[in-house]
Amino acid sequence: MALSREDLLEAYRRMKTIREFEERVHVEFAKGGIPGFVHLYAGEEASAAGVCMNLTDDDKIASTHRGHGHCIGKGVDVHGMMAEIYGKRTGTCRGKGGSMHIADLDTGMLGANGIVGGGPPLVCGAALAAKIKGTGGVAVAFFGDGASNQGTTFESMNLASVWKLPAIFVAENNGYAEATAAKFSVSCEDISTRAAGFGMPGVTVDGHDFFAVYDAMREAVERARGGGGPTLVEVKLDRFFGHFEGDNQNYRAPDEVKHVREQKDCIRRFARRVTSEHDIAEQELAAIDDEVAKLIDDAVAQALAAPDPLPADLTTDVYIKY
Amino acid sequence: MALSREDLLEAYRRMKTIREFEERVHVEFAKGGIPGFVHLYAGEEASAAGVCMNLTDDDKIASTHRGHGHCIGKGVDVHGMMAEIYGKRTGTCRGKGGSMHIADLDTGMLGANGIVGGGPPLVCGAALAAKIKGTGGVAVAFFGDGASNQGTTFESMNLASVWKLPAIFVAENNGYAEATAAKFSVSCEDISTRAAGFGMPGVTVDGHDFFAVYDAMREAVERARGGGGPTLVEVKLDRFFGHFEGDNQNYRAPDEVKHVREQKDCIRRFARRVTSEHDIAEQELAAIDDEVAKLIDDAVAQALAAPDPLPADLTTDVYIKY
Amino acid sequence: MARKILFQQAINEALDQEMARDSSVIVMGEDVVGGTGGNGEMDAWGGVLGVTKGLYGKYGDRIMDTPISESAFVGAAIGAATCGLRPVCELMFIDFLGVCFDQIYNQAAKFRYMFGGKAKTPVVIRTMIGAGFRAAAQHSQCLYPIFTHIPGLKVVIPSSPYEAKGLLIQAIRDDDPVIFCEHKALYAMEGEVPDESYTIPFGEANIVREGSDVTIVALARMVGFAQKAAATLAKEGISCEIIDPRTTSPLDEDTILESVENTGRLVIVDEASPRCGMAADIAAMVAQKGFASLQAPIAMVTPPHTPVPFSGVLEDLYIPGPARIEAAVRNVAEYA
Amino acid sequence: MARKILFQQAINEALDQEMARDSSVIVMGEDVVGGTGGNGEMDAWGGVLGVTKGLYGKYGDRIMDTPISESAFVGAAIGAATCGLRPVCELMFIDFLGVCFDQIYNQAAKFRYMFGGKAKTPVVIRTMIGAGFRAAAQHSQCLYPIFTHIPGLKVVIPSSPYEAKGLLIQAIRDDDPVIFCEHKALYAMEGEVPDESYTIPFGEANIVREGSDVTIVALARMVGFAQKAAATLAKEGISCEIIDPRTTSPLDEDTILESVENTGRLVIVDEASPRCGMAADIAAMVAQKGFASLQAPIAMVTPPHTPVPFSGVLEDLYIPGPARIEAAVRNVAEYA
Ligand SMILES: Cc1ncc(C[n+]2csc(CCOP(=O)(O)OP(=O)(O)O)c2C)c(N)n1
Ligand SMILES: Cc1ncc(C[n+]2csc(CCOP(=O)(O)OP(=O)(O)O)c2C)c(N)n1
Ligand SMILES: [Mg+2]
Ligand SMILES: [Mg+2]
Repeated sequence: MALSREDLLEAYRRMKTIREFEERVHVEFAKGGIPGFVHLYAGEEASAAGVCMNLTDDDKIASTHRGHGHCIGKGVDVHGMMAEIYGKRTGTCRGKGGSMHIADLDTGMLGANGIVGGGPPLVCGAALAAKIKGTGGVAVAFFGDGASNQGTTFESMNLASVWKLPAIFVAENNGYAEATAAKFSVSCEDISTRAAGFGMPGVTVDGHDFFAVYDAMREAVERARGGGGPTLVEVKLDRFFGHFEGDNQNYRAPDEVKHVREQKDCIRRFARRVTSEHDIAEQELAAIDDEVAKLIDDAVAQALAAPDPLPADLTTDVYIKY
Repeated sequence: MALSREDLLEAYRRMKTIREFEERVHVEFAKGGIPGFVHLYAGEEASAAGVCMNLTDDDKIASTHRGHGHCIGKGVDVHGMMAEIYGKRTGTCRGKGGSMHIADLDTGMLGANGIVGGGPPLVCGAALAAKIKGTGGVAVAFFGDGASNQGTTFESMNLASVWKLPAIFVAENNGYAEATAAKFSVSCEDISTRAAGFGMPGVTVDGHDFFAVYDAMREAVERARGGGGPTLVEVKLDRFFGHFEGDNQNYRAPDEVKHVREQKDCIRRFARRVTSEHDIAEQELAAIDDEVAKLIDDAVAQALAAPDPLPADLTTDVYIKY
Repeated sequence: MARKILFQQAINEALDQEMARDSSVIVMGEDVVGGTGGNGEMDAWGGVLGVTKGLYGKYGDRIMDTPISESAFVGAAIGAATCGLRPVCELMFIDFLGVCFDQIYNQAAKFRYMFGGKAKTPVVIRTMIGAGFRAAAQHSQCLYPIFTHIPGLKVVIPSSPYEAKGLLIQAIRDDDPVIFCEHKALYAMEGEVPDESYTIPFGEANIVREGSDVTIVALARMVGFAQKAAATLAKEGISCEIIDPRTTSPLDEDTILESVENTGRLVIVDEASPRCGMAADIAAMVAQKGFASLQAPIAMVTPPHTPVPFSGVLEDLYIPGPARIEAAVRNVAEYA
Repeated sequence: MARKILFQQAINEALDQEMARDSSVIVMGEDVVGGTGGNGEMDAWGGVLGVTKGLYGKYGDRIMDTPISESAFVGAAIGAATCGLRPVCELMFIDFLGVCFDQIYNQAAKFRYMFGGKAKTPVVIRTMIGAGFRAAAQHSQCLYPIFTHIPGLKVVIPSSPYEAKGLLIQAIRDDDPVIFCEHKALYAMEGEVPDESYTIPFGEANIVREGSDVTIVALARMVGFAQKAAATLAKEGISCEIIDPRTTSPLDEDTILESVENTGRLVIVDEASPRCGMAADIAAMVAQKGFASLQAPIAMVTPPHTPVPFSGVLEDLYIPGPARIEAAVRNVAEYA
């Protein structure tokens, strides 16, 4: 199942949309317009895209506090997301969730999560539902290197394995959990080593390389859909921004981010490869760049203009019936 | 550090004391004299003894719901234990804890635990205290195959590894968690496989063989005392009784317990070996048998005669000062 | 047709009928089947006290044993609920909520609100509560005040076989997350239960006994104790009205307030710990909304602020019993 | 000598002075140092909001970063406490209690009781509470009613820099497990704090303002809001007495009851969720023990029974503010 030209352009569009979205949120946050805690995904786009290009709307993902990229990768509407981040009534969650809680069940995005390790158990459930209903769907848990040490994550890998669930565990290892290095907090070299303890295949891939992520995921998704049970895919990558907006990143080497941006930009690497190897013209990518820039401009403009929630919204949506 | 004659006799005494204690509790429970949930350790004695013969009073252990053997292995007074199991005021915990909560901080026994996976985090703390205070002490977490799937256990192994704690994780794999087989619930063949994911050595030993347990533990304890960090020791063994008293064990093969008792009795195996290879006479063991039988008789008699807690005890010991 | 069955049979029957009716209902938990992976029988236990026994034979893979990984499997039940199933998940003892609580209160309870009304999480968590089994501090707690505290959860506490069945069927059909608390000392209680399927709506208290002098509000096992006390007090000429809220979230405030309007006196009996507990919650509600009716201090009959002790003599003192209820009622009845 | 410092500096100073005084005091938590294992600076964060900054330079390995494994490291703090240390463990946000709660309520809280009085567990769990940061449903909760519910725990909630320091030093020296709740919106509050070490005993409420018409009980950030409301109400001729319990377990019942004896009217302001919450707990206590003094219904000013919303306009409505307090006080003051 090689990627078609359309697929490649779509992958580029998703990555670029994530990048633009995040760079813009960074700017807008600095201006003071965006409330709350915001964690940006820029730099890690090849993971979200490489994973989600293997999924359909029937497949589910559960995300993390750093969820914008997963949302966009899975197809959540960018206008709704931006409005949500601004806390507006037109947001994906009508302004009640914010950056850390964007969810869109229609596109199979089960939610960002403010709790580190909150997603993997839910993914076991989504995978179980697919299995019991026989939909052929899979469910993917994104989690970080920090979350890889959370008990919920371990338990979920074991449960997925003993129940032979169509679940995939994607460990996005960006080297840090907040200001703490994975080198310290993860007691093994590669997180994928842990797969053996759960009787599932484990693989580590270069997260700066869309194709590496895509291929590893394709194998994992095929295994899952075929009834072969779960896989652990570790994606090694880097974040371009701080842990959250406002982080001065003094726990990183002084030139670390600069180096990462210059040397390890997954989008530039993707562009180089598809323009040289895949018969895609630079202008095609440039055209997408323009479209994406306009999309994000428009999303911000609409979000700014959108209405706040109504006072009555405070007490709705707690229960379906009470 | 080969075991001396005295050590071997002491190991025998501990194992035999556990066995007699448990066989007797089984009988007394059936008579209706013992309240609550009681989980017997008979059959697993080589583990408690093999582990604890490597420990001093300064070392700590945390135990499980199936804790009598660990208590006796670590040197907790048998009279206090029996009285506690009967809920008497002379019990180790003055009748307030019962079988599932026997603790004796003086002998380094941090407590049985009614929560599966409750002990490993506490053991990290005990090991940390030893490390910070520089006592040279180690701390041991006993836990079952069922508990090996609890998030707290995984997290603790990771924490012990990253903090390089003098902690040892002893997975007592008796093949069942209640009525559920480890073959189903543990997603890898040997629990010790999981050690690699936590950057620590892992080993599986035959828990019917005291010497195998003892040797593996000796190595682990030496490593821990020497600053080499934690080890995972899996001990494969069998329980002679049901999960708890009252369990009809229909989830086991019909002749399973009979077979285990006949073929895999760690005490008989130990006796055979020390009498044939270690210059210990059968009479010496028989003498211990007699002493132990008297000890247990006496413990039961004293427990039965002991007073109940006083009504005022209900509200004491909640706080040191409130 | 109603016949007498045990509380635990009523639970089993509710599960059975709902699984038969709706293929999206599944059951999971530790040893809810029993025997998985082993060399002996399947359905070996049917739950640690046999409550789910027999369902495996009828529904096969729709009832599943789990590893001891409460966060993972409770979370899985919740995740499956958001994806179209109606899982009934057993948390063996409520005392174990501490190893999976996040999935319940930060995830299931908040999805709908955080997601702007878009999520639906029809999960039921069945769990055992209560003292009386000499099961000591970690297997005897009530803890439902903790769930009642959390917006987004519903909390159900049946006091009889009839209620157990009707409330459980309602819980399974309900579209919100429900914590269903079964008092282990009630499993052997016998009572009339219709064999057909029926539901009892949430938020509607049951007036267990009508009376005019003192209102007693009681839950779960305490309802029976309150009835005993009321029978004794009736002989002394004190007429008690007993109200069983049946669900603590939602709480039927009106029935309690109306009763207090008539009696002017309120005793709340609850087995949960007193601080920020259920008795306090109801007392506060009445002190706010029913103050004008009150002719005496509100009395709370609860255990002391201590863990549950092991020893039988202590545990019996710990649990609020009929004698303490009677004393409290006499006190408020005499107050002038 | 007293000087003005921030609430968060008061916390830092308490830790610093106790670590200097007693080598068994250690600190642990996620990024309480920051930078461990990395290529940049150590003490990079000193806690997610900088509260523990600088301690690493002074105490080195006695302050430790942890993996994101709350059960393991909170449990480790508890285990270390039973083995002779006095750990101060940071649970970053109280909202995260769900991933480590078992270690706190089934282990730390119950050891002493279950073990017949033989265990001593001098652990402090510092944790951030409260809304106001647009941090949404999983980073804005109060949840201290849950800890208050549990026998064996002490729960401390400072409302000013002075109290933060004195109560934290007391917490560290205290031999029982203590949950120490820091409202994140108070970190930037400035106040007079002695530079020397001092303790504030648990279970002694602070009378923040004396008054004769209405008693207001408030905690944490609500104390300041109550003061604002009281100032406004004073101009209208309503004299409010404001009581800050400072610790919810133990609770200084006497000071509250005495005040209500004088005023006859009680308003409780609390930011925690209302059901089985702290306001209910205090209301119930007074309805039991201070009924004879009450001349009006007890009023509770709390958030609604909903999760904490993200949007600023909603969150501002969610949090009980001075206007709602004033309205509640006027209501009970006018009641006849
Ligand atoms: C249970 C829990 N503990 C701690 C936190 C605070 N926290 C938020 S993000 C984070 C770091 C997560 O690191 P990682 O999993 O590597 O993801 P990354 O931020 O690198 O994407 C921490 C500690 C939390 N939200 N939930
Ligand atoms: C957190 C928690 N979940 C479930 C239980 C109920 N339970 C008690 S013992 C047990 C089985 C434990 O199995 P294992 O760890 O293998 O120990 P074993 O009984 O075989 O010694 C279970 C499920 C519990 N006590 N605590
Ligand atoms: Mg990371
Ligand atoms: Mg076992």
